[in-house]
Order: sequence, then C-alpha cells, then structure tokens
Amino acid sequence: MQYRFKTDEDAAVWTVDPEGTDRLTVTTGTQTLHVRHGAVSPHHLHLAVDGLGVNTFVLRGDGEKTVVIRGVPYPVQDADFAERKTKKKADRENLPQVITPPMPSVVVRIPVSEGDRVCKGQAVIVLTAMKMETTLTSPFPGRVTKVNVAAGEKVMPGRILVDIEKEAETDAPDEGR
Amino acid sequence: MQYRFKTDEDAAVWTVDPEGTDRLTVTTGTQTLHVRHGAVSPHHLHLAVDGLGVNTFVLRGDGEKTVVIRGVPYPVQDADFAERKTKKKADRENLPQVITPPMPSVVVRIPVSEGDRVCKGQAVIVLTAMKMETTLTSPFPGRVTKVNVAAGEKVMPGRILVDIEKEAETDAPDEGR
Amino acid sequence: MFKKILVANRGEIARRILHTCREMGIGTVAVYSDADRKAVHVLDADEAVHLGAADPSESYLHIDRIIAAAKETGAQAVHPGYGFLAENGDFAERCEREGLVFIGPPARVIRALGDKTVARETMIRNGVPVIPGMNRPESDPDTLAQEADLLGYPVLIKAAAGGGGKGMRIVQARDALHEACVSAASEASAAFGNGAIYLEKYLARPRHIEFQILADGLGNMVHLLERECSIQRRHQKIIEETPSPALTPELRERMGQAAVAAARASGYVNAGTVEFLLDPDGRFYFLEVNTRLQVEHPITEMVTGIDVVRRQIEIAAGLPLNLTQQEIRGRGHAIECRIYAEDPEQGFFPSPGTIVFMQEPSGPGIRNDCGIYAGFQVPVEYDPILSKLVAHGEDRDAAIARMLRALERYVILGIRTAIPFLMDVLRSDAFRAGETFTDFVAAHFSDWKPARTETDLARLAYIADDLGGRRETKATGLPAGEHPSPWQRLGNWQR
Amino acid sequence: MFKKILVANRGEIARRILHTCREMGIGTVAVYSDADRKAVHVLDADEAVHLGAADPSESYLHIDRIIAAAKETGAQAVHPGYGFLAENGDFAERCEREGLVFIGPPARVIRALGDKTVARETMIRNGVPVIPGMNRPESDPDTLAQEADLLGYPVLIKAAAGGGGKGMRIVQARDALHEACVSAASEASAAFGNGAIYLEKYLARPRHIEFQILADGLGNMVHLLERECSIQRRHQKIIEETPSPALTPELRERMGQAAVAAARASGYVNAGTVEFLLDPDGRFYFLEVNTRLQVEHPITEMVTGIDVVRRQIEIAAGLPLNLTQQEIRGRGHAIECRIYAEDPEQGFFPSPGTIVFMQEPSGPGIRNDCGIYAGFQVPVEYDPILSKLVAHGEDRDAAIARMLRALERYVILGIRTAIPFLMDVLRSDAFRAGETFTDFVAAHFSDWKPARTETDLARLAYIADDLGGRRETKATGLPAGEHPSPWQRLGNWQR
Repeated sequence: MQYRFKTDEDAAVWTVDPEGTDRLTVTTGTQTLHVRHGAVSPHHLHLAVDGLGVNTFVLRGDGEKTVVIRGVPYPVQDADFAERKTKKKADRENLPQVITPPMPSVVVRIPVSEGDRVCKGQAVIVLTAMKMETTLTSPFPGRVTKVNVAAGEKVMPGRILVDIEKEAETDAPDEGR
Repeated sequence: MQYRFKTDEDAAVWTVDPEGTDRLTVTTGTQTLHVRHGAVSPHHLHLAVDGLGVNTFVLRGDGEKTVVIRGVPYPVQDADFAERKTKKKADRENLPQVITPPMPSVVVRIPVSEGDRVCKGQAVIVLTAMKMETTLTSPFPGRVTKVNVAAGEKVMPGRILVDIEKEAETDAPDEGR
Repeated sequence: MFKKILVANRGEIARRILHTCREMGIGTVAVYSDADRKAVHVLDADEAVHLGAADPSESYLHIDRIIAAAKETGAQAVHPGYGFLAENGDFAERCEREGLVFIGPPARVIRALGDKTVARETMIRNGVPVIPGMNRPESDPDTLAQEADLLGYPVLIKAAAGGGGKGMRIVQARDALHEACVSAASEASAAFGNGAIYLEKYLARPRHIEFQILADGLGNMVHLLERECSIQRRHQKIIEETPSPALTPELRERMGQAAVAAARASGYVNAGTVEFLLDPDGRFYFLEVNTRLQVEHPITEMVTGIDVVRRQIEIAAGLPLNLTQQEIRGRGHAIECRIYAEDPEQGFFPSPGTIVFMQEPSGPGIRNDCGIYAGFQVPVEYDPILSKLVAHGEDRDAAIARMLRALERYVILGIRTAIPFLMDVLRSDAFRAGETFTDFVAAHFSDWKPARTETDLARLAYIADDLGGRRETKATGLPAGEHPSPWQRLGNWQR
Repeated sequence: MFKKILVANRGEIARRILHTCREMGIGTVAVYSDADRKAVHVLDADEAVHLGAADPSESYLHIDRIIAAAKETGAQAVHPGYGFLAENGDFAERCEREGLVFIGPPARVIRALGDKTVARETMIRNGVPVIPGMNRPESDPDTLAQEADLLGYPVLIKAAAGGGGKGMRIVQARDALHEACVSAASEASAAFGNGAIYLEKYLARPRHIEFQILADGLGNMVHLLERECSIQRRHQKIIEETPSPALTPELRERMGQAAVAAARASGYVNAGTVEFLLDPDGRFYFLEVNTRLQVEHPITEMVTGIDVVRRQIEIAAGLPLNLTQQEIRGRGHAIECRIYAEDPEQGFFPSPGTIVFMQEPSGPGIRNDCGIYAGFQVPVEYDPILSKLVAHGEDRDAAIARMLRALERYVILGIRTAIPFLMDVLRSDAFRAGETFTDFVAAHFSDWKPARTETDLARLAYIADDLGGRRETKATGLPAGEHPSPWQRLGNWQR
C-alpha cells in the first residue's frame, strides 16, 4: 500500500508492506526501514525501527494525526486530505472572512452592536482564555448584521461570533488586491 | 427500581430512585441515602453520599462487580444472579469433580499417565504460578482416562487438565456419606 | 490541631494542600465552580461545596460564599493556596472576624507588604538593600523627570499596587519618559483601580533569587535557603531551581540574613517568600515579599526535607516552629518545570481543552504535583498551570539529566504544553552553564521552534496506528479514528 | 564511562536501572522473554533483544543468550538487577571472560559469600559476631546431636547452600532433631543439588537489620546506614524502613562498623548488603551478605540522597567512590511497601492476570518504582513483584501517614494485591510502636481479612455504575458491562 504525506513543498510517497500484525517494511524513496510495532494502549505505540526502540503517542484528528516523540509533537498529514483541506481553508480565506475564536475562549466584551458600521481592523469582540485577553477585529469595512454571542459565553473555534456584511471600501483603497 | 444484593444470609433489597444523570436516592430498609455520582473514567466513579465524597473503582464481572474503596476490594453480587450461579456451582460440586487450576498456572509435572489407577488424594498434576508450586490431587479413587495437557503448558481456571473415571472405592469405605 | 480545613483554591495546589491535611489526620473541604465539578481537588477532598459559576468572581474570588462554605461544613481554618484570595487582606481579615483561622500572615502584614512603596520604605528603615528609586508614588511629570535624572537611565516605571508586569515600563531615555508614565498609569489604573506609579533604577540582566521564610508568631524565624527563578516568559516563572548556580556560601549567608531581616521588619508570621534581584556584580536588592505559599515551594521541600504546607498548618494552629537555622541544610539539587496549557510555538498562547491521554513520569527523584487527569477538561477561566514537575538529583547536572528524562516521558495529548520548549532550555549551553538571567528566554529562545528531526518516525507511527486502527475496527465494530471512550463524552463542553 | 549497558533483568528493577543509565547518557539494551514482549523494560530501553521462551531457563537465566545479546548490541557492561543471575558466580565469571564488565562484585566474592558456612568462618576470623552455631556442614547424627546440646534448644537447621527458607527447620527439643535433619537435608538436596546442613542457635523474635555497603576497588568503603526489614510473609520481606525504630545512634555506629568489617573481610567491591539479626537485648549477629542491588534500596536513596545504581555503575567503570562515612547522613524516614500480585485473603497466593485499570499515587514524598501498566498481562512465570511504593517523611509518623494515604490512592484492578493488608499493618498499634520482629505477621496478622465496613458504599457504586453503563450504552451502541478497550484484546493470553 502507499501513503502520501504532506511536506513543506509537496508530498512524500512511501510504500508500505505489512507483515502479520506487528511488522512493516517501508520504502521511503531514499531508504528501506524494517519496523516492529505494537500498541501499548490506544494512544501509545511502541516502534522498533531497525532494532532501535521508540515510544510514540498518537492523537487522531481529521486526516491528520499528531505524533509525540520524545516530548516533541509532530503533525503528520495525509497529502490528499491536506490538499482538500487547504483548498477549503483557502476558500474560506478568500470568501467573506469570519469572526471566529482562534482557541476555546470566553467572550469578555462586544464593543459593537447590530447595525453598527465598522472599519477594517476595528475591534468587534474581546475574548479571554486563561487570563489572557485577545481582540478580534473586522477583516473589512462593513456593517454588523448580527451578534451571535453574549458577554460571558464560552465559544469554540469555528463558531461565527459576529456577522459582518461587507461594504464598499470608501474610507481607504483596498490594498489587498 | 429495585436491587437485591447477596448477603451472607440472604439478600438486601434496596429501592433506587435516579434523578437526572447524576443523582440517586436509595432506601435500604434502615435508611435513605442521597447520592451524587459521576464517572471520572470508565472504572472510576466519584460518589458524594449525603455530602461526603468517596472515590470508588469498579471492575465489572458476570453478575458481580468488585468495588475498591479506600484500598479495600468489596465483591458485590446481584442476589438473583448469585443464586443461579451458586446452584451451578453446587451442581458441579456434586457431579464428577474435575481437576482444574485454582488460578492461571503453568504445568510443572504430571506424575500419572493415561490408564493409571489413582487413589483418592493422590497427586495427579503439579502446577506453578509465580514461583509457588501447588499440587492437584484426585478427588476420588479412579482411573486416568485422559491427560489433556503437557508439562510447560499454561492453563487457566476452568480447564480440565486430567479426566478421571470414578471407580468403586474398594480400598476404603466411603466416609463422605 | 484543626479538625477540618477548607482549601479555598483549585487544581494542583489545592490537591497538594489536601494531601498534607489528610496525612495530618485533618478533615478537608474543597470548594468548586461549575467548571470544576470533576476537578482533582473535588475528587480528593472529604467534602466539596459548590460556589457558583465558572467566572472567578462568582466562585474562587467570592468571599461571602467561601466563608459560608466554611461555616456550613464546620471548617476551623482556611488555606488560600496561591493566587485568587491568597494575598487579599480583606479576605484574611474577614476570616479572622468570622472566627476562622486564615493559614497565612495576618491581614495587616498582607496589606503592608502589598503596597510596594510602603514595603520599600520599611526595608530601607531596616537596612535591607532596595533597588535605587522612589519611596512614594508620584504623578507630577517634572518631579518624575528629575527623579529619573537622579537615578540615571534606563529607569523602570512600576505601579505601586502592581504585580504581573502590569503598569511596568522600561524607559531608555528622557524623551520617552512622559509618554511612558501616562501609559503606565493608565494601565495600572485599569488593572488595579489605582494609577499610582513610581520609578526605580532599571537593572540589566539580573537574576531572580528568593528565600523561603518560615515564622511562627512566637519570634522563631528561619529561612529555608534560596530558589532561583530567573527563567521566565511573559514575566512569569517557568523553571525554578535550588540552589542557585550564582550563590556562593558567603552570598547565601548574607542574602538569607537580609531575607530574615526583611521578614522581621514586616512582623511576618507563617510561610512567605522574600524576593531579590541579584545583579551581575553580586549586589542584591529587595524586590517584594510574597505573603503566601509559593508555586515553586516543592524544590525547597526536596532539598531541605521540610514539608512547607505542614509547617504552615502547624504555625497557624499556634505550634512553635521547632527548627533552628543551623539545622536547615540543603542536600542535592532540585529543579521545577511548570507545565502550562500553552503553545510555545504560538507565543505561549493558552491552550485549554480536554486531556485525551496522559502519561505521568515517575521513579527515583521525580515528583509531579498534578492537577489534571485523562478525560479532564482544562477550563478556560483559570490560570493555565496543569502540573509542576520536580526533579531532585545529587548535583545540578544529575537534576538536569533527571528532569530531561522525565519531560521526555511526560505525555499529554489533547492540548499543547511547553514540554518541548522546556527540554530545549534545559539542554542549552547557557542553562547548563548556569547563565540564568531574567532575559534568558528573550536572549536565547525568541521565536523558538522545536527541531523536528524525527519526522520519519512520526510517519511510521501514523502508518502503524492506521494498521492497528483497522484491526481494532474489525474487532469492535467501532469506526476507525479516535476511540470514543465513554468518559470523553461526559462533559458539558467539547472541542 | 560505558557507552552501552545491557540490563539482564525485567520489570520494575530493570526499568529503575534503565532510568539511571539514561540519566547518565548511557545507551541501554533490554532483554526479554516471550511473556514480556510489552513489558515496561522493553518499552523503556533503546534496544531490546528477544531471549526465548517465557520459562526463566530459556530466557533470563540463559547465560549464553544473554552474553550473545550483549555482544550483538555492543554493550560493554551488564547489570544483573536482583534475582535471576544477580548472585550467580558463573555468570559474573563468564562476563569477565567475555570482556564484559559485570556490574557487581567479582565472581570469587559472590562465591565465597554464597556458601553460608564459608561466610560464617570468614566473619568469625574477622571479629564479626555470628549466631552461635557450627562453621562447617555435618551429616553424622551423633555429632549433630552433640552440637545441638552445646547450643541449647531451640536450634535452627540451615542448608549451607541455602536461601529462600528452603532446607530450614526449627527444632524445639532433642527427640525431634534427627527426623528434622533428614528432612532438611533432603529438601536442600532437591532445591540446591547440595544436601549439606549445619546448626545455628535459634533466635526468638529477632529483627532483620541490614546495612547498605558501597565499596570501590580502590579501598574506599562506606555504609549507607541501615534498613529494617522485619515485616515478612513466607520468609519474604514486604515492608522495609529506615531508620530502624530499634537502633540507637550508638548501636547504629557499632553495627555499621561491623557491616563494613564484614564487607572488608570478604574483599567486597560494588554495592552489597550485610544482613544481621538483632535480638531483643540489642545483640546483633551476622546473617549473610547479599552480593547485589537489594529490592529495598530506594528507602536508602530517599534517606541519604544517594543514587545507589549510579554509584554501582561508576564503581564498575573504575571511578573512585568520592564519599566519606562522615558525609553520609540520614534525613527523615522512608518506608517501602512491596506491591505483589497476590491475594492476602488466600494465604498470599499469587494472582497473575491482566491489569485492567491502574491509578498510581503521586505527590510530595512519594516514589513508585513501577513495573506494570494498565493493559499489561502479569506473567505467571516470574516473581509476583509489581512495584515498590516508597514514602518519605520528616519522621516515622509522617512517613507512615504518607504511605497510608498513598496506598489508599493506589488502585490496581484485574488482579489482587496486598494493599489492604499493608494498610492494616501500617495502622496497627504494634507497627506504630515500632514492635517489628520477624514473627510480626504470624503474631498479629494470621488469618487476616480486611474489615469490610463500607459495603453500603460499594453497593451504591454498583448501582451508579449500572446507571452510567446504561447511559453509555445508549450513546455508543456498546453493550453494557466491561468496556472493551482495543488494547485489552491485544494480548495472547486472556483470563
């Protein structure tokens, strides 16, 4: 079987030959690795690669896993999945940008109200996580059409906190094009 | 709902009223207890009984659970289930007694062979577990019809290691009646 | 001795205090907010009282509710831990008034040491060296400018009611002073409701050295040697050690005497910490007194063999401190790493969430004061400290090696921690050489990223996990991917 | 220093040795049998070599295979741990011959101290007090009877090649002597291939006191104070502590000197333990020298601050022991409880099986040297030791309280352990009073059962677990009852 891993430039293609339930031979293009593997617990895999043992800890995500080795987390992505995801992300970045928290947070203040006009970069919501505050700003000039949250509410990444309708940029020329 | 717990004499009947997902009221016959409960992990339940907290650790078995509280294991049995089980056990004890290990063990020696005549109490198999040896003996006089294991084999409780056909007790009068 | 103590705190420090209470045969009461229904301190206590909503003002800072919880459960004393109400004079006074023993210094001591300019004056009067600077707040721009000229630039603007770096500004030259004073006063006002500021000489590359003090109310007072806490990020300590690699026996002796003098000057009772800055020339300056149990007290416990929390409780119960300075001897070397929920690759930004998996290090010389467990949801409302990993060895090198091995074995999945960053700090030449100054992180580790040299192994783990996943799917009928464990679904707030 | 060490052992002691190797920057090789493919020592080592079948003779006792594993991986030294080949003179000699450093005393020392009558003679010649008795084996019944008369009854028959209580008989009166000698010789012959026996005076209610020795090959030798190991069941220690409640400073001084004299008399090198019996009148008698790392070494480490395994490796590498007797000071009190897979309600019968769930205690003053994890199958082939829980406190009472709290929090589901028994021992008046003699368990805890006073709570947990189980069933579609975790199905041998 083949794996395509996302790299900084492109993808690394690895050929994998499983042998039984606890052995693998992997050809990476530059080398061939002989691996013994065993699950110690659902997140803990022990590998022996060409005889050298290592404990790895795997957190499964959507088309991505984070693997912790000797204290360091490695994000490992399936290239096909990553391409789809990157496209989606790019879409999101090109299309109406949204006001969403970067991490689980609590809403501290909402300095705008429905109907307000906002400039690009104007603070629209202040969040706090673990005693650190962060301010989300409007990505473009527009009008606040809806405030979806209230102060004190817990919010998660992905949730759209404030809807802003884009308006013609009369104040300043759009330098982003 | 009702629970019948096996006790040394008979059964304790408890009436249980669950409230929501984390509260119980229990009437034991002598008292009424108000309980808050929450699962910390699949085996770890925290209880607060009339305000006093306690951590309990539950191992689930067949109609029985072992609950560890402050270091001490408590076997807790459903009385209905226990009755069925006791009956089965009693059946087994009345019928041809079998040669089976009391705990997971390794067979050390088998001092008898198929066809051998054995007296009551004669050693038929020697087992070892964690460097301690134990000897299983014939429960009655008889003839060894089959040896099901070999020296060095790992054996589990319930497995019948040696089949012995009961024979008339000619050597000594049966004092068990 | 008390029969029952209420611990007015949460997480690792509440658990640590509960442990000692139980060892002393004292009953325990925990308090908790909505976010902490299944927190470790609730699980560890004999009784637990719900305070209110997750917001600290509704729970761990709500004096009335905490007092009510103590009265309701019959607690005789309150241990405040660190943070929250630990250095709140009003809370200490309220406890005293309500007939509860506050395990800490008297309210008047907390207040006197809480005002930095008052504390400075007290120290000067008692011969404790302070950083050259002003002894009272000032708002007049001309006066401030004159004082700055006298001190010589660079100068440091500080808030009188200060803490946590708020209202603090370094000013390099006269023309930037006015603007910086205005901005600092405004920030201090917003943070503390008090805009008073003053100036101090700015020390370049100092070390942060502090002494643990124990004092009973009967005149007995000792220090339990120093801790060096120079490795900080965002003005917050992340690695502490004892002994300090910078202290000679002679300097330790002098600083220890100054620390005891500082504590005596303020009429100190119970456990406290006298903080100093030490400059590269071996001159030291009083910084402040922390009137509480310090986060990093475990390294002192490991090196002196003394249980600081037990002593706090005994002192609060009126027992004399049966320790003399001569009896206190450090042995070996101890290092603490604070394990925060934060992402060191994103400017140490907080990383709350659910702990999916955890493996704690253990073994010889390792102590982990841990406030989390697999399945626990780290709340967004509180300080991101998860645990404190402490390693003790025969000497500094052995302690560093032990800590590195322990960090390598410490696995927390589900949220980010600074473990890889801490490992690189401990491995760095500068740290190994003991060149630990408060600018350490900025000087050596700005824009740090871990060296990801084991990508191939990570990919092999990805593949092996896939194969194992498929095997498991067949056997259980569960979908591949993250295994749903029942307790991962019990919470009320999921990622 | 060595670049790579092979650890010829398994479980907790292999892991403990691997930890120190890693801290010293030394590469590690584990060896394992079929039953230990996923044992902790395999997971912790840099490399792991498979030896063979589970039976010790095919794996951990198979000298050829272990030597081959060392050569194949380029290990320069071998640490034998305790048990298995640790006191096997042939193995030590074979290592020496193959150019591998054996981390322990030379083969000739192991052999000289392994023969009890030879060791007795050596001690007598060097002025170390021994139990009154014979200095050479004897088989003639009349000579034995005369010796017994001289000693006075009760006498103890011992096997010259002895150990583990095999070939040992207490004889109360002359008419039982002959029969007991025949039976003891036969048992010794079966156990050791050597039926030689001798007689000693039987001491009633002694304490077992031992001294940890460190000696380099250059003439430096110290002791690291004593350990008391009187609490035993089946002639095997289960609770050890230091300092001994029975030793005065003066007696400690004398016994320590005797221990060093005993070690010197045998030309001892590396770490070893000199065992004594101490009678109620304060007289002590040489018992034997254990020529290896002792199971209970962690309590010495906690009280002296010295890493015994690190010293073993340094000594084996030819480094001088830079310790003087004056530098070695005990601080506080440490207790070890051995956690065995055994059922204390069934005569401490072994209880192998799968660890379904585990919660390790942690926090101030707690060390757990642990050889298992949740999901691990405890093999039936080896010693039932799972882990060693150690508590250190400022004094004996504090250490007892800390140990009790830790035992209470130590949860192992799936197999039985003696945790409830250990708790009752530590709570008993006799233990608290320090009345610890080798007959302790027989005198106070024969036919022990735990007081099951919390049956109601257990039933409530049963009910709450049922309700939770139903809730989970709805959510996941899994059957109620034991939650199947994938890793519980990975093993090859299920209950």
